[in-house]
Amino acid sequence: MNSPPTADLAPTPAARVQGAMRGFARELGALSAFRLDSCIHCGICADACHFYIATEDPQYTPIWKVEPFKQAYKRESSAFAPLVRLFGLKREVTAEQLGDWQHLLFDSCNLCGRCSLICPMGIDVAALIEQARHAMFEAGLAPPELYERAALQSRTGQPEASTEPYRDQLLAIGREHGVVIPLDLAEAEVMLCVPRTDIEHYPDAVAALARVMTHLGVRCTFRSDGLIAENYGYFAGGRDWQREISLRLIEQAVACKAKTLLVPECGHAYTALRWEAADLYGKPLPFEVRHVTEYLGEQLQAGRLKLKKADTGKVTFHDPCQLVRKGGVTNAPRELMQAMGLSVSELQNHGGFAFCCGGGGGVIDLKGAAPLRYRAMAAKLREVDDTGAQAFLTSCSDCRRTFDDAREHFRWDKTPHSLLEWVAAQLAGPQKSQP
Amino acid sequence: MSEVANIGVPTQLGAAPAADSQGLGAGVAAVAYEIAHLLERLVAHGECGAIDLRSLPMTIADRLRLQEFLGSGEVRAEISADGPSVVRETAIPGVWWSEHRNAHAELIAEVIEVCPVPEILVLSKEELATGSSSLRERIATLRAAHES
Amino acid sequence: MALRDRDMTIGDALDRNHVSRRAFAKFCMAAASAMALPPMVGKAMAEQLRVARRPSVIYLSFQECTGCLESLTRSFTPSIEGLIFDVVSLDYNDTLMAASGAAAEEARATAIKENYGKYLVIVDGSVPMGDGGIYSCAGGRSAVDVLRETAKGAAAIVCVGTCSSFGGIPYADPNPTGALPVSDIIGNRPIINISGCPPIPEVITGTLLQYAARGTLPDLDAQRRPTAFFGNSIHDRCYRRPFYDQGKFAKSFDDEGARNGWCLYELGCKGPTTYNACATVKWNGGTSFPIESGHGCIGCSEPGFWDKGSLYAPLSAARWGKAGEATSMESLELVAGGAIVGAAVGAGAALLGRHRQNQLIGGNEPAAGVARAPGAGPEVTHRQEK
Amino acid sequence: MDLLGFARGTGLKVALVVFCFGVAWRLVAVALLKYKRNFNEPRRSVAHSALGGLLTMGSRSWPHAEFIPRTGAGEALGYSYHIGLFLIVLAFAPHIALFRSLTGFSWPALPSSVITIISVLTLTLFLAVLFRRVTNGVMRLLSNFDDYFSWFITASVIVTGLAATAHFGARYETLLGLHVLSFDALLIWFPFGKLMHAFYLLPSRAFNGYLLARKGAPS
Repeated sequence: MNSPPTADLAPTPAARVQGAMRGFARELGALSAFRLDSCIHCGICADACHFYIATEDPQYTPIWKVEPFKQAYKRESSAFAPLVRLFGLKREVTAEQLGDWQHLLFDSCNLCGRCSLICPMGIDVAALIEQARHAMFEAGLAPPELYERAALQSRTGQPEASTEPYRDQLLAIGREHGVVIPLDLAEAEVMLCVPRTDIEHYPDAVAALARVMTHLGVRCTFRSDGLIAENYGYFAGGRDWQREISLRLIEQAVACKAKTLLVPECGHAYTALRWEAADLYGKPLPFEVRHVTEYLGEQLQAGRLKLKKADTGKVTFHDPCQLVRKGGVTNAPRELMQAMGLSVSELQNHGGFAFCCGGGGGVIDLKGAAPLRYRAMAAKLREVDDTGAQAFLTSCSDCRRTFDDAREHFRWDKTPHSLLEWVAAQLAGPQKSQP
Repeated sequence: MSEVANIGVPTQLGAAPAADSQGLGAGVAAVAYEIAHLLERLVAHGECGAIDLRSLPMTIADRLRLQEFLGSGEVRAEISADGPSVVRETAIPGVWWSEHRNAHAELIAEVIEVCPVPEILVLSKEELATGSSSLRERIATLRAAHES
Repeated sequence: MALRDRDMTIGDALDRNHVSRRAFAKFCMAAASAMALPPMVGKAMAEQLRVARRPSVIYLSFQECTGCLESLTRSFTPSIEGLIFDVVSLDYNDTLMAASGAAAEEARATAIKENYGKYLVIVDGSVPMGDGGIYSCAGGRSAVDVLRETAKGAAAIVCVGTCSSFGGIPYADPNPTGALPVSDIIGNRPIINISGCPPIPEVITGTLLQYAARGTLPDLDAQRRPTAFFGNSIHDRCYRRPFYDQGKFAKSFDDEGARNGWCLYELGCKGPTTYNACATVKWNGGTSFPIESGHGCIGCSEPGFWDKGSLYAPLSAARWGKAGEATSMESLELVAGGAIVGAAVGAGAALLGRHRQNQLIGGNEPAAGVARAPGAGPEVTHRQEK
Repeated sequence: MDLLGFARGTGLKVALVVFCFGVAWRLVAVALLKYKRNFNEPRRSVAHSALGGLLTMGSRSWPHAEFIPRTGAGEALGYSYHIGLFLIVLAFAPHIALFRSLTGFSWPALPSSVITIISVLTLTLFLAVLFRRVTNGVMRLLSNFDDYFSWFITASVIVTGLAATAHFGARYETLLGLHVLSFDALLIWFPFGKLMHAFYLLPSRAFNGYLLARKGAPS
């Protein structure tokens, strides 16, 4: 964590509520109104949520997490809002209530979207929670871990200050691993970016990306001014910051005339860029956004990616929520594993129904949320154990970090591996040199 | 309303589901049970009872089946009072089947009576007294005619 | 015989007319059967009647069609002759009596005077109250006038027919004569309503017979009708009820269902809401009743039956506007109107909602700039999970 | 005017108008709120996405296999009383007669005795869902006046309907009057409470299904 906030003026309760209502109002549209109106209070969404399943605590019911905003909707913009206000049928949201809900909206939600698949009314609960986070941000109630990083990232491009800039660290990884790191090329077909998680924790994954791109012989480049894939604005709920952070990447991709912006193994970065960036940009992006897994799957289908068989026996795969359930990339990782000759033993809940690792939505960065997170992820670890697989793969570095953290906490004997790294290790044939 | 009238006898006409042809229909069986009940009461407490067949919405087939079921006994009384009436004993002692018709021979009452003798056959003291005096009158008239 | 009519018991009258005990017992048994009463009641009635006095009856006809009297005269058991000669002393009925004019009115006055407090008044027809009651006058006197005068000394009033009981057809909307049922005019005498348009003859005679036997009013329902005859709905006692339960309905008067004798509910039968003895006592000496003849009950023994919508609309159908108008057009217009106004209000609500939304977003972001002000970092106190 | 006459005359008229008025109000008020354009690149074509939306309308009626162990019983309970309600409303001859009088359309009915059995079962399920709502922690937390009142008003229609068929407690016309009156009340309450979910269900599923299919995600 960087310098502590120089806060001498905590916002007044009234300002908090006003901020929350502003954030709520900015997000509210017919679609979210429809969702808020549709809820029949059946409570079924609780049964999709790993936080509820682990604790059986009703407050973790997904739709309950947006209760203050349901209340605000009924009061402010619903069909009968004037009557609701006139007769006081719904109370005004209070700062205290918002404070109570911080735990529910941040600590106990990974924005994993499993609840959106169970709702019999077809409500996208996760989308509502994401909107609620925006309002919480405006109320000054984003958790400091996320808020600080988002603030810094929007200002400097780096979510955390580092002694050595990430650009230099990236080049150093290239040198150490003996791979070419294309940086700041004026023009490229594909623009690359990197999760800072990989720079700090998983440099092998960075090298693997470079290696695979070299293998494919695609002209690609990193850009110093749009290097980091993560978007803490997205986690914290700061819509403007999320936009600024996305814009860095968009501008760089536009500058190097990239046809593709390749999102590395980072789930939420994929959601932020693939599904949300264009809306914040205000027009369609002049390039396509692909997750590296998705991209490699396409290359495999096109016959450009050739892979050797690996001699590992049974593996299992953790589907990152943002990639699969919310992103629609379900087949690509399986095709890649198949191409490597891996026999995949699926988790009990897999594909679109996989449980979240527990770290998504920025929760991995929240210190106070850790005890709850550990409880919520225990079931996931059991599922991995139950497969009896020898290796455990995933394609999101945040998921990886969460599992690594669990390895220490639970003294768990499994190590999460990067699918990208495995692909890089199984590249067949001579590597084409980059033009 | 009458207790009898409240017996839930399903009424059937035309295409209504037919009763089991071998046994008694549900409606007929209910009447049979009711008769048995009245007969037991007669034995135990000496109370007479009766069932108004016209209040039971039975089909003609039901009625015939009931008639067949009860059979016929030794007594058959014909009464001629403001139209013909017939009182028949059934094969069950104490169970009588009475039909009453008006002067136009239209059926006006059809009753199953559960009693030692149907009341309509029994005479009251007043009637016996009237009979006695009317006989005396007739004798007197006869004698007067003889004497004259 | 030396006895004057009004001092005679019914037994005396029977003896005078040479009616044997057996014949009378048969008569009572048949009457009980016709009234769907238990046979034992008939036996008890025969005994009670023999010692009872013949009540004097004054029969008043007002705004009516004489259908009720026509019905009454077709009573099979007890026959009207048997009733008039043996059981009651019919002292006044302007249709049946031989006397006319002043002599007839004199008979009424005499009956009132001689039996004051003990005679029975039968009223047939509603009483027009509009314009001073001029719509029904006899001998220069209005119906309401005669009713009030006659009711004063009555032991009870028996309203025969739906008109005198509930107002009937004259009472139907728009009720041009201001017709009222007797019960709305006479408040201080016991009233028995024998409704029906017309009532079942055996129900009229049976009620009179019972009154004669016991000398007291029978048990009455909330509409003051004898529960012995009006205790069950037509539907409850209908021989077609099994078809209702099986969901077999005639859909038109000439379809297969109608030919098979299925339930007439969908053809507008009012049996379920109509209380009368048609299904048990039946008509024409127990021959049949409307449903048995293939036509649904029209509910004629219920108050306001004429104003309850089409006789052929099912009971559960919606009823729009006035009697007989079951137009779906009107409902369509209303519903469409409601929807259009609703949509307009909804559009207004949406505009208001948007306005509210814009207000909340506000132009004063810097003032409320909780998030953007670098100094105002979020105040965070993590609640530890239990 | 008597109770039944009012209930199926003026009462029903007012109720239907309020119903249409309220439903239109509520739907239009939501539909005319702001919209955002989706600028992101869809994974699937509009036609494919629309198909996804259509399919989701139906498929959400059956929980995904992954969810059945936890929700199967609850959802079975919920859907079965809905099926019961549908059968009662749509397959009972007097109800069909009502529809015919309003719309001119009619269809074959189920035997009344079968409807009675279904009604009793539905009422039992209805009591079970209420029991569940007050005993299940999640449902109790989520529930508000709307939930209980909507339950009450729907239950009262079933109870009065059953009482009317069974002639239980009062005279038929009174019971039928109460039955129709409670239905009138239900119609009036309908647009203002959660009963509106009947109108939201399919569009809501379709929107979600469309958006998920557009992303190529499971729905």
